[in-house]
Amino acid sequence: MSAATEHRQQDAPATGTERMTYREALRLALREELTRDERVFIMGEEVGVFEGSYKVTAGLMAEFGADRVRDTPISEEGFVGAGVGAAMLGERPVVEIMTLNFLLVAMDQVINHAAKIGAMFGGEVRCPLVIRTPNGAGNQLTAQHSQSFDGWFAGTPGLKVVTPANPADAKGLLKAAIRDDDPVLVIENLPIYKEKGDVPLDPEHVVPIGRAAVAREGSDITIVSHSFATVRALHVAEKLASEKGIEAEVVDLRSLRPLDVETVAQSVAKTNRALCVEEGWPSYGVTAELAARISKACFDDLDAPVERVGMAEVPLPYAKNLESAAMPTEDRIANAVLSVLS
Amino acid sequence: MSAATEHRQQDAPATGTERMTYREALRLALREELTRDERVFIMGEEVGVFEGSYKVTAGLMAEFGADRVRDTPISEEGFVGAGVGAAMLGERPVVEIMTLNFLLVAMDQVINHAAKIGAMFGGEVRCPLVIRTPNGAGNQLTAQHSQSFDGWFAGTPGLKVVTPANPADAKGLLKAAIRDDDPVLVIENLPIYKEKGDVPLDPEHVVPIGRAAVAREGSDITIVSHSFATVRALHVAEKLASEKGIEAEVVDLRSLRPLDVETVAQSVAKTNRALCVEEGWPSYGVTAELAARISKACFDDLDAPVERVGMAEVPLPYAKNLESAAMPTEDRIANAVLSVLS
Amino acid sequence: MAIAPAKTDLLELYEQMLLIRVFETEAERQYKAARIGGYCHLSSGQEATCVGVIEAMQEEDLLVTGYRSHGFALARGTSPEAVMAELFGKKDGCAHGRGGSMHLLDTERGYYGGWGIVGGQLPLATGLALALVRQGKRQAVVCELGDGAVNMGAWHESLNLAALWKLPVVFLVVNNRYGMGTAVKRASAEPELYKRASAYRMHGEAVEGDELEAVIAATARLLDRAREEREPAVLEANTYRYRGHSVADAGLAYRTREEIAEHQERDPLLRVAARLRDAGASTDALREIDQRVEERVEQAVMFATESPDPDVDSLAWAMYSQGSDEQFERMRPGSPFGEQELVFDGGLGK
Amino acid sequence: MAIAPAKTDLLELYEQMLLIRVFETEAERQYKAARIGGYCHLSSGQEATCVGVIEAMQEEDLLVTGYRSHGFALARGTSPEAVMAELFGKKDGCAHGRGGSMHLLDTERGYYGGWGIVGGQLPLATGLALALVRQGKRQAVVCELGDGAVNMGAWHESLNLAALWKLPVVFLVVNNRYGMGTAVKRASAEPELYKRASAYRMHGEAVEGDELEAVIAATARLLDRAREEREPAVLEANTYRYRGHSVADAGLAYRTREEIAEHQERDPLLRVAARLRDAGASTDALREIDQRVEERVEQAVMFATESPDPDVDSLAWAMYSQGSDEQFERMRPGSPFGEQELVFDGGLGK
Ligand SMILES: Cc1ncc(C[n+]2csc(CCOP(=O)(O)OP(=O)(O)O)c2C)c(N)n1
Ligand SMILES: Cc1ncc(C[n+]2csc(CCOP(=O)(O)OP(=O)(O)O)c2C)c(N)n1
Ligand SMILES: [Mg+2]
Ligand SMILES: [Mg+2]
Repeated sequence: MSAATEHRQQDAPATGTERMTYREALRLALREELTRDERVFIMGEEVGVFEGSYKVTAGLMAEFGADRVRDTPISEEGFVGAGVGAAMLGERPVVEIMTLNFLLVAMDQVINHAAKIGAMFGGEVRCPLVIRTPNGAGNQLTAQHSQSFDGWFAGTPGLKVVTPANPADAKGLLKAAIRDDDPVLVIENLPIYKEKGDVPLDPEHVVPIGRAAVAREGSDITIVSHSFATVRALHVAEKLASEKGIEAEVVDLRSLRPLDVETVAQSVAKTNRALCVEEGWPSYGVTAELAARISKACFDDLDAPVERVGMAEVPLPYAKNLESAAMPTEDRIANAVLSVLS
Repeated sequence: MSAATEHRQQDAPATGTERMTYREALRLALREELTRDERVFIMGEEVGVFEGSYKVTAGLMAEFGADRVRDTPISEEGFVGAGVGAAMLGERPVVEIMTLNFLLVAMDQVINHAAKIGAMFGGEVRCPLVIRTPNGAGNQLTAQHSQSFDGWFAGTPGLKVVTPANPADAKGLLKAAIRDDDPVLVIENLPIYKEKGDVPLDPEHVVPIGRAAVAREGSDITIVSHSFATVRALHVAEKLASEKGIEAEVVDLRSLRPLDVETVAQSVAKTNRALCVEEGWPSYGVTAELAARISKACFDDLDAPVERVGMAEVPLPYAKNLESAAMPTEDRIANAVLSVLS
Repeated sequence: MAIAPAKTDLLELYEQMLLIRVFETEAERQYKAARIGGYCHLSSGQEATCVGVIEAMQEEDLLVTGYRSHGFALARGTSPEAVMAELFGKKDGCAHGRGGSMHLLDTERGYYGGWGIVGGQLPLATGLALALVRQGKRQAVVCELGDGAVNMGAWHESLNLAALWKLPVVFLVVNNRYGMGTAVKRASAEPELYKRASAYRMHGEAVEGDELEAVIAATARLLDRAREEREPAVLEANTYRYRGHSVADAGLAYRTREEIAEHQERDPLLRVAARLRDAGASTDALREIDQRVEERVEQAVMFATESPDPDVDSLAWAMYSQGSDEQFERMRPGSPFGEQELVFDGGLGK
Repeated sequence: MAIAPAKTDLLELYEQMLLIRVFETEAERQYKAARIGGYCHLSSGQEATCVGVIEAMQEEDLLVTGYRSHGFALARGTSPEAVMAELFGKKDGCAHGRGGSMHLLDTERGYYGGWGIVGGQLPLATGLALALVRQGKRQAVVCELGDGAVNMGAWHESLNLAALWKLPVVFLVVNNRYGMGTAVKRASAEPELYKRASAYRMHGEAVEGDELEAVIAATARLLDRAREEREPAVLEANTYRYRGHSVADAGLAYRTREEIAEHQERDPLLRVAARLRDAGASTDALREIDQRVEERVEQAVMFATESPDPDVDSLAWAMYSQGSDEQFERMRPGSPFGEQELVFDGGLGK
């Protein structure tokens, strides 16, 4: 713990909760961690003067200065790698990538460098790096800007991947990621940035990595999801309850690596049916791993095959009607629930 | 079809088969296609003067010249993208990436450019690009050089992915890829390069994309695999047959996108048990999709949960004993078969 | 192609520049009326560069750009109808509603697309040039990119390949002073961007991007070299972006109103209009152009409004080539819920 | 650190160079005896660059290299035992047998690793330098790369960042004439590689990499600038690789025996030995060094042979930090066959 930390501990911690957006919750987590630990610094395109393309870092450069909130050129491979290197010397870089789509140009630094360091060097060096970036689609951003590669990172040993679906988890998981000694990818989500929720003000509020949450209790079916798919799932569950008396349990994964299969399996053992939902393409996606795990762990409990819903397997088209048809809409999810129950 | 093609058709096609290595079969396919169609050209690091890091292209520069067998600087993003652009103008580039690990630096060109072209531009342009590259591990190449990201590409709409597991398929699938009008990733495999088999000499021998093969018939269990895992699976099947009288059916996927689930499901419907094997990490990997599909399509047929075997989920260590322990060895596969059968 | 355009040419070029200005203003209005979605990047202020570069290109030359592409498409002759319909996401759009603002194209006019990943179009452009050489064609490629894109690795790899292989491509760096909110000097250690060409023994030069004639002359010269001597080059066109980075950005967090006003005083359209008057063009003639342009843009909006939406069951249209349906036939069993209806049954390679 | 080493220093430096030469010869022998696996890249012929650069570094300076790293590790003072044991994949290797030839490291001596992806180490080195600046340290980073690596996008992005942010890093381009089988002029449009630094307004220079004193002087000067003025730089050391790209490559498909012989006549070791004799070093003194070096390498082999293999149940050792076991606790159910035994039960963050 740095001097800054020691110091901070003495202040009386704020308590209670406050209603704020997901975006504000992320900002609060960043501000708290920047204050707590001087090793923490932010780096990315437009995080400073522009105040963040999605305004998550708004005000932070003014508060912490251009060294700790560092604008970069458009050079993802370069500055993600710079984050890896800085982390190797004990800094706590929090690198922002404008959207997950752009991480493709920095893939090698994430997969073949950050993820390898701990094991490949026999524990002689660590890489406490955080990369924050939103996935998601739905605003007609078209094929190159509407992707969710969550599973690729979740399938990479050496990385940890968290995917907050609400403001409280956004704060708690981002703080957990920053305090973690390993490289953690924090996958945020474009549509959720504006969603509101109650967020604990305690600067020590941290959500443990590797723990899913039962976001809604139910007895008829388990909907397993993460990120924005959880928001959709919760709406669907409420709708089905009021309209059809179907009680769906919604398990929000929160972490993709480690994956909390235990919580998922416990739920399915109770409901005997499962639907997995994701924003990305299901084939070879996150729901593939979920369906595989559930089908094995709950082999004797399942009354019906595990279903999956995700983005239609096409490069997302621009036209609104095509985009809507391709998305894992609440209607498609609801229909999937009904088909699993029938 | 180009003039060259027209011309070629008139020659009497060679017939029969010849025993040759996987490497030679790939070279034969390249030579035939270079001869058949002048739009075909090869591009990559060390493919010419050096004759290929794994000697697949040996002799081709001497035969076809430096324009059609083009050495490149170490600039994967640049020359993969150059392949994409050339393909957009109707050329038939066959780009070699030394190993799949290095495709990480060109990820954006493959996933966010090549794969998007057809759909994003409403069919106004196509991208008949082939990328050839080996996956695999086992020669102590260590964490950065021993990976199989097959599923990432197979999960990308707009791409096609084939994974030949023997010399005949190596020739037939590479030729199919070169003749295909879409971007195709041909995933070869380091350990198989030296494997021998009978290869049809007919220059029109093409293996259709999207068709799995029953590599060995059996009644007790279905082992589903691709690439080198199929070689392992076949050895295990023979061993189990002779030692334990267990008859395993081995389904070699050959294509990952499109995935021939039909052939897999038919086999499992017969054997009622399935084991999926891959060289890569199973979590969020190819076997996840397989287990998910099989568990759904064969829900009523399965007598036991679908099992999966892959590389231990660690960045592959250098030490031989650690590496061996991490690999999906024949012993681990055999044990998995027994556990599924018990 | 005229190095120093005669008055008649100049009138035409003025009309093209005005078309872009008026079209972009209308696009912004339509975006705010929610008839256009996604990201929408306007070329307002950069008209002289768009029109000058295209004027210097020959009919067979090829064009690749980033996502700020309306101006180039219009200058290249793609109809305002086809462009506006694309922005509206309609069937008659130049990409049939699949691409939107960032992904315009017009292969008949050699325009191989607007691309959305910063720097991603450079390797492609290099490949187009390579194909031209392999096909023995005497054509060249213009590859547009922004000042922010010169810091991507793709720039380095592409310029090295183009120089090493002597490919006929001109890398047009549209330096509008900012990459989103980042001023050039905050992003590039060498802020005189054209000088970076020397790292590849490639010719590089800068041109006043708001001076139509200068842009035409420089581009024509470099394209000739590319065609005749297969010498690639970097041309940096210094201009200015009037509006925000995209319609969503007010564009004032990182620059002052004064700075914008200053540039507007040196507006590329005013400059050409002035020269036309000096050359004796009547106020009526210019007013006539104004009217004609207004009408064309109105027509474009009407056309786009009436053009039908793409049919939903063509969701997977052209993702794969003809005949791929058969290859995908056996992927159905156990497919995720809805995928079958949405992708397979809708057809893949139609 | 001596700019012009005194005779005694020179004797030591000679011994280091000889150690590398003898070690590499032995490594090749051991590889062919199958005691070393994977890729094994030798530094034979490049000893003056390895030793000279390290001699110029201060104790607190940091080092990052590519995969051709034996020479740098040995010069930096990592024991031949720890290096050979790593090549053997043994527990006492500098990376505990996890990394092998390409991934040596020695953080106590500021060596942050040999890396296997061409160009991949450049962004990391930039980040190390950034951390030094943030921590207010007066240290610099040496980042080694090959002539082939200068064509990767990572080179461009890293140099731009280093120059833009004034980071204390010296990019050492070891130009041994070939990237595998590709001669520099076949890969780089600007074959005088150091000149590429100018694209970032960064200082660049070349040095005769087989001249020990020249290497020391140039490196020391550039490192001082980096430390004192936070000025990054490119130093191109022109040398020659005697052996194939890796032990698996005969190294003759792309160059002639004559070319190799020619360089061996100007062998860096012979040059230093000659200067030592001129300075009055006796043949005995040199022979003594020969013997001592031979013995050290023999000892290294013995040590490596006797060092135990890593224990198999530590397969997942250090993949994740302490305490991660708890985070992964709930990943077990339905885990693929064998993963539980192999990863979870073996422990993750031990
Ligand atoms: C690889 C990548 N990183 C980030 C982005 C997000 N982005 C879109 S445009 C842009 C700024 C580009 O500026 P410039 O190159 O100057 O072009 P201009 O917008 O000024 O025309 C950024 C950062 C992207 N599209 N691709
Ligand atoms: C991105 C990437 N592409 C390809 C390779 C395979 N490869 C390993 S070393 C090498 C040649 C590098 O040559 P150079 O940079 O000159 O270093 P040298 O081997 O001469 O020391 C290549 C192509 C790699 N490791 N990484
Ligand atoms: Mg700009
Ligand atoms: Mg070299």
